[in-house]
Amino acid sequence: MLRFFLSILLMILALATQSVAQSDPKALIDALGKADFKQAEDLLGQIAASADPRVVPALEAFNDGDLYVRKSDGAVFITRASGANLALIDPLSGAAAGEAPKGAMTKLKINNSLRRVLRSALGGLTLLSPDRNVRLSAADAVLRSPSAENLELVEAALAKETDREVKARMEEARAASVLSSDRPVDQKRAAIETIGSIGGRDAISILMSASASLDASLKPDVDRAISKIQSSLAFWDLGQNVWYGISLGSVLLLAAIGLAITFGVMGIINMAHGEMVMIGAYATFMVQEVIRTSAPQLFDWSLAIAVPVAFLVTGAIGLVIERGVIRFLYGRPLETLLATWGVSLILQQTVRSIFGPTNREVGNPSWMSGSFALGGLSITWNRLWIVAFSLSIFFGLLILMKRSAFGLQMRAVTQNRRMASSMGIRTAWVDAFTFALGSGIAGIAGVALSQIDNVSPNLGQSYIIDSFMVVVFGGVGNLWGTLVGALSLGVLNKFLEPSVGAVLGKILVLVLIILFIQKRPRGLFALKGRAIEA
Amino acid sequence: MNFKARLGGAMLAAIMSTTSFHGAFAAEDTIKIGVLHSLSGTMAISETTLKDVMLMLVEEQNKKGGVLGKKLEAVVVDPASDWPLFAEKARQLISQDKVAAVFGCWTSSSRKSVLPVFEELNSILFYPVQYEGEESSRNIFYTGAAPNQQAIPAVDYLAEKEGVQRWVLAGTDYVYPQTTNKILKAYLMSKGVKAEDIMINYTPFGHSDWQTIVTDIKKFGSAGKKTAVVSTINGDANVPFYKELANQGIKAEDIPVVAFSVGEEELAGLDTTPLVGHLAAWNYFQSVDAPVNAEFIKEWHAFTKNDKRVTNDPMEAAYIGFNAWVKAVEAAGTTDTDKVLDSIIGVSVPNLSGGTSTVMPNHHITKPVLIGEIQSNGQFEIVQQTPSVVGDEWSDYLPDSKNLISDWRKPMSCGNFNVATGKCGGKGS
Amino acid sequence: MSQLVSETRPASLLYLDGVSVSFDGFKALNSLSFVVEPGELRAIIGPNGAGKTTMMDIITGKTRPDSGTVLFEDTIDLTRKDEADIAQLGIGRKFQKPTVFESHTVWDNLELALNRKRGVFATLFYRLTPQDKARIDEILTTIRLTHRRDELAANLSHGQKQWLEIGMLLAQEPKLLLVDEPVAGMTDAETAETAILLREIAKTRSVVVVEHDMGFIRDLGVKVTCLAEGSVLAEGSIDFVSSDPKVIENYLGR
Amino acid sequence: MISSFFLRALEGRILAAVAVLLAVALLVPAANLLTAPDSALHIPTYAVSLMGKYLCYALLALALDLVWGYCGILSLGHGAFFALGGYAMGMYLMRQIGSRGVYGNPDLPDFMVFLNWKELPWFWHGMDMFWFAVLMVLVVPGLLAFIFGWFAFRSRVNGVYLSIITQAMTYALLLAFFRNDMGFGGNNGLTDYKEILGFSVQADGTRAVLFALSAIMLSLCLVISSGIVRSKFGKVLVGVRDAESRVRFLGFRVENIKLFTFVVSAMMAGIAGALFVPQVGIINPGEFAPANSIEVVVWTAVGGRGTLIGPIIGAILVNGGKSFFTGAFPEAWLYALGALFIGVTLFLPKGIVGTIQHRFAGRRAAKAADEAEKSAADTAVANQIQAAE
Repeated sequence: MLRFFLSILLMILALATQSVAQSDPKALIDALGKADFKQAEDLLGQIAASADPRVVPALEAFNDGDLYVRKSDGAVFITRASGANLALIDPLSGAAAGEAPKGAMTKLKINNSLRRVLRSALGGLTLLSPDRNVRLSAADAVLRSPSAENLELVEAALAKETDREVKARMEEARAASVLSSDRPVDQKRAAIETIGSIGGRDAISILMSASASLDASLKPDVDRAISKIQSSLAFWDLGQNVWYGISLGSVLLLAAIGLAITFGVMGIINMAHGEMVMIGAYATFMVQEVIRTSAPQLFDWSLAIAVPVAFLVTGAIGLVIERGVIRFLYGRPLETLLATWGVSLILQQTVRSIFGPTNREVGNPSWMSGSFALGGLSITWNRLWIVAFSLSIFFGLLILMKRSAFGLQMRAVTQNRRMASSMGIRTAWVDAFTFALGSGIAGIAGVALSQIDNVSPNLGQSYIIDSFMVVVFGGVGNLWGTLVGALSLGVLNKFLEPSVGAVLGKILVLVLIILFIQKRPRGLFALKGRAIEA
Repeated sequence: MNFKARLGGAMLAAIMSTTSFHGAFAAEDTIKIGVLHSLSGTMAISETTLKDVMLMLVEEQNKKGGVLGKKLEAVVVDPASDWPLFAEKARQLISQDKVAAVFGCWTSSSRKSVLPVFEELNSILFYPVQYEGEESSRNIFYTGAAPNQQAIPAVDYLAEKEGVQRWVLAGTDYVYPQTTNKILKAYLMSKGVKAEDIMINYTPFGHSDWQTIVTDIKKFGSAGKKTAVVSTINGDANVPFYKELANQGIKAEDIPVVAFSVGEEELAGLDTTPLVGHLAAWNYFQSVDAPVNAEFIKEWHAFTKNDKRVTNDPMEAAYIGFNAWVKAVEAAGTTDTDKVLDSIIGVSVPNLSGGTSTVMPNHHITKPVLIGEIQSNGQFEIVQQTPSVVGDEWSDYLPDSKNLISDWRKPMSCGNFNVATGKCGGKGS
Repeated sequence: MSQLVSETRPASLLYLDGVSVSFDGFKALNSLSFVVEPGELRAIIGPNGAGKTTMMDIITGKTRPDSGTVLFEDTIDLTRKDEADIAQLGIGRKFQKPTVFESHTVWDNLELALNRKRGVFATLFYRLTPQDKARIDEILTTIRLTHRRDELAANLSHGQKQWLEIGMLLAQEPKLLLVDEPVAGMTDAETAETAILLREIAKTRSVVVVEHDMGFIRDLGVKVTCLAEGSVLAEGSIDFVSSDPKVIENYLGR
Repeated sequence: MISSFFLRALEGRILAAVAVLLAVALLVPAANLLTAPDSALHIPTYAVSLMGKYLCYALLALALDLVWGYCGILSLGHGAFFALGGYAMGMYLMRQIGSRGVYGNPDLPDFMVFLNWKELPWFWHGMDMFWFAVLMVLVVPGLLAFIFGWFAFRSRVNGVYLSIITQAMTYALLLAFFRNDMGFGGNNGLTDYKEILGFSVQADGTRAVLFALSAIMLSLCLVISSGIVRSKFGKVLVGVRDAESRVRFLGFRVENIKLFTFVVSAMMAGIAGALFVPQVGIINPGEFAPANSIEVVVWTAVGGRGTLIGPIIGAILVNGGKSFFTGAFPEAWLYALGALFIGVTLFLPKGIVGTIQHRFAGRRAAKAADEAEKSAADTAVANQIQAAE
């Protein structure tokens, strides 16, 4: 009985969707208000087929979750938040249609399948937009979710297109659409050629998904295109791995570089180093928090502001630690380990008490989001910036150590304390500022690491062991060693990972470091000679 | 002699410290319950919230007059994310503080560590976190999701609603992902998915460099079939994972990721704009549209004095567990473990998604499975809700446990009854 | 040079020929050749960086030469042995900075140095025999520390530490003793005392002394070798060496 | 020979400490088993296993002190030896579960069943025999220490470098044992034991015996350590700590001395782990965490390194404090521990026992120095007289 009613109901619904199909876009959009995900997909197909550019704002609003249906009459509106109420906008004309309380409206839900259909529909509908960039991204959208319905739209747009880049992209989009249409075999063969020339994984993906529905005679063409792409990818994969290694290495370098000063130069086994990194990340969070509440337009500058802030905050903390604890422990390196471990516990718990134990959100500025292609390499902006950032810190530090008066004093004190002090250098302050410098640099590293990792009280602990490995592997007291150590460990890790997995890869790297230290007990770039052991 | 006195003093201090410190303050007419969640160490990030929820629930219950006419008193201890310490603290709560029941643990390791203690001292533990199943103890109630209350419905959703044909099972290398992925693989293959369409990948705890793996996922996803990632990646590693996904431009429309360990709390540390559309499967989302949930969120914000604090699934599980215990104690008229164990089976309490949850004889509960998509505000949009599902302790998709059932009612009273041999005790050979 | 070698070769206790070593490009020893005869007391002088300590490092196995021959008793190739082997062969070494076991008593320091079996289990179950006791007492007398035998070595004066270290070398019963700046930081009285001590010791074994203190070397009155920039500059009596123009330019100064 | 070794070991303080430990080994179980629960003398079972745990930690700290306090090797990886000993015992206990596991599989532990393993991995064979397991408790940590030390000491890896690579070692083991494919139960580790040598691990009697055994093993190891430290070998050991090159130039093979000590210490740590596991009921990779090993260093430092009783007292005090704080003031525990680390290094560099000893020794030394001076003066006078004559 129930089933009977259900089927009747379904039939009515089907009829309803059928009937609106003939009517205008307004009715189609209103029908979205009552449709479930599956029906909405059909409706979107019809809206797209209508090729009526007036529906674009409504579809965009749908994608952004701004499309609401009024509970009282089932009318669909684009909405904007307006205090506690929603400002209503007519989905087609764009005219204001008053306000309504939130409770009176229901948001139109959207899921991934719908988002896909929307992307394709919007792509098709905006191919003729006067804005070049919109056309370009429309062509992209069509390329990524090709559908036969879009084919004619693409071709129409292509005929009118004058911009070279957009035109090329549209050609590709057209080719992708051709593959999923019922065009003749020779057109498809040409399309395969075009797609094949794009290269990259996306092209393989398009070809593979189309291949199931293609005519058997085209199979060799598809295979040839794919194998051609794959052979060039194999080459690029190697480069990609090197890049990943360098980028991992630069993260290690960032984490280790402050330690290269406090541990490498001063000989303090600074277990609180990781916490300095963590505090630097929290400083970034605080800066962003202030910017969010008081000056949102500055958000893209947040990291630039956070760098000095983090440096000063962690540098100051480092200064306090050195004056309060470490200065009593010079010449007893193993005991600095214990004391700084204690410091790290206290810092961790303090941060936990202030900020809570959970992760804090640190946003990516727009210039650090997304990726770009370099040949066959896909390079993400945030990684690129981190590589650049860590290298500039490294070289900045190198110049500071080698060229500045402070660097000279620092080296003098670490090499021969008594001599330095008899030459009028205030060794105590040089010690304090050297430690502050190492801590400050750790803080800066925290700013960068906040972009790729959790900002939580545990952040520091996850880097401390790796940092020590890098410094020891590279050779204590040698900045270049730290650089080479970090990069080679990064690359090694990334070359091991694909074959043995991430876990075993990490274990192997550790074992290799242990064995390496046997061979060269003082690291990669150790100073040789008798002076060291004295 | 000096030494002897000192050693004696140390021993005494040790005993003193562990014998009921709270006892001194406990009034006669309270019922004590233990709260066993890490407040420091690596797990504090997740567990501290649950401690707060328990304190809130106790406070609310006391406002309503307590239980059996007595006030409740929460005894909070910190096992510091240290598994042997969990066992020690459990023992302390039960034998020194004489708590009536304990609410606690997060990781499976911590639960495994305390399980023998609860069985030995015959007390009750309410465990509020989703887990891998394959366990049923007389003294433990599992109010989080078993794999069939989370993983399987999520996979079904992806296969049916999104037409996914190729699966990446990515997880942190520990028991929950390993078991869940074993179950999922068996399940998917029983649905006709070929072995080459399943990729399994494990990473260490706290893994932060996801470049290679995300690339591998991309590679795996470019085979022309709709691909999805089923993520059992543990807490801390998620943030860098999602950041890498977003940066490499993997959108939910192309390769959706469904996660079982990512809830509102984890998203709070992320800018979710690039993640919109990725999924999570839970039995509760903060965005659930139900009056009882609205009420709960209001209380939570008032209790924590912070209206930005989110709620999440383990909190609901703690809520259900606590209320079920209260109801069972009132039905039994005592907090005596054996009586409560009898009276709690079949107890139904409201859950936060608007329905009710019932404690089943296998010590798991019934609850609906919700699939949600991440929104740009850090919340989930619920895209599917199933009817209530009974938590299945022994998976039907693992060869060694498919014949096992658990029923703690008399006369069976068995956690691993083998329906094939008709005997209690696993294989029963 | 080769003439010298062929002359002394049959009787040499220690024989270095063409020994070179460099650290990070710096040539610490440059084709150094040097011979010590049995029972000889020899002094070595030279400016800082002349390679004196490096030479000792090479003889005692701490540093390996890049090239060259180092023979002990004409047959034993020292470049293939490590410190412990070389010490057991009978070469003792006193460091520039007095190095004794500060948290042990004077007595224990000497007990450890006694030339007895040095294996793990031999030392674990070692018991002090009357002979060993007598030997230690004897050394204590020689180094004039009998009255401080139960004192921690840390509490000794600088000069006493130097003596204790020499005493430990005696306990080792070496055939060859290398002594690096034994009188640095000593009072004049202590210096004179030390010269007597070393001459006494040299009666029964070969001793090589590295020293800056020309007065002390004059006191010793033995053959002197002057090193500079890693090779031998001059060799002979103190008067002969100190009048050599090269030595004056390089070391003594004008 | 051997008897003189032990006679020397049992001198003074050590004898007193051993007496105390043996008394504790006898009295605590008695107070637990023989008294009525409401009697004033009664010690609850809970406290017995807790103290048993402390004693295991004390043994671990003693083991570390042998290498750190006496030989100058600061091992940041001693937790690894402890954990390996624990795993060896845990494997035995797992095998004793037999078919009482949840799946009732007589051959495979539960975690292997649900990960679909078909047969026991080779390294689990023999672990069902107690004698073999006990052997492994000694052999596995000892072997690891031997291999590690063989390489490290031969290539003269020293000081900070050695500390860092011991940390790398335990960290690598942590990652390895976390892997489920290793066959040690992944992060859950080994747990839910039923019985040991046929006695239920949960019975009060078994717990009391385990406690007594911990106390006895601790005193035995204390005596052995004391024997080592007081022998000529022990003096060489301290020599290695204070002036390694001098020891070398005296003709001792420093690498063998270190290796022997490191292996003995690792075995003691293994014993501690093996006694720890049945008393707390679980062993998992968390024990390999570098932070745990660092904590051991603190116990030793607090009690006083380079004294044998110090680490025992340190371990008991710090862990007692931990039990207290994590119960009474959960939020304050890390502050307290952190402050302890800093305070001890700054104000008590010799630790509690070391400081007390030093003060006594100081008084004695002052007296001795007085006398020495007097006698020196006497000699000087005598010399002058001689010279005058």
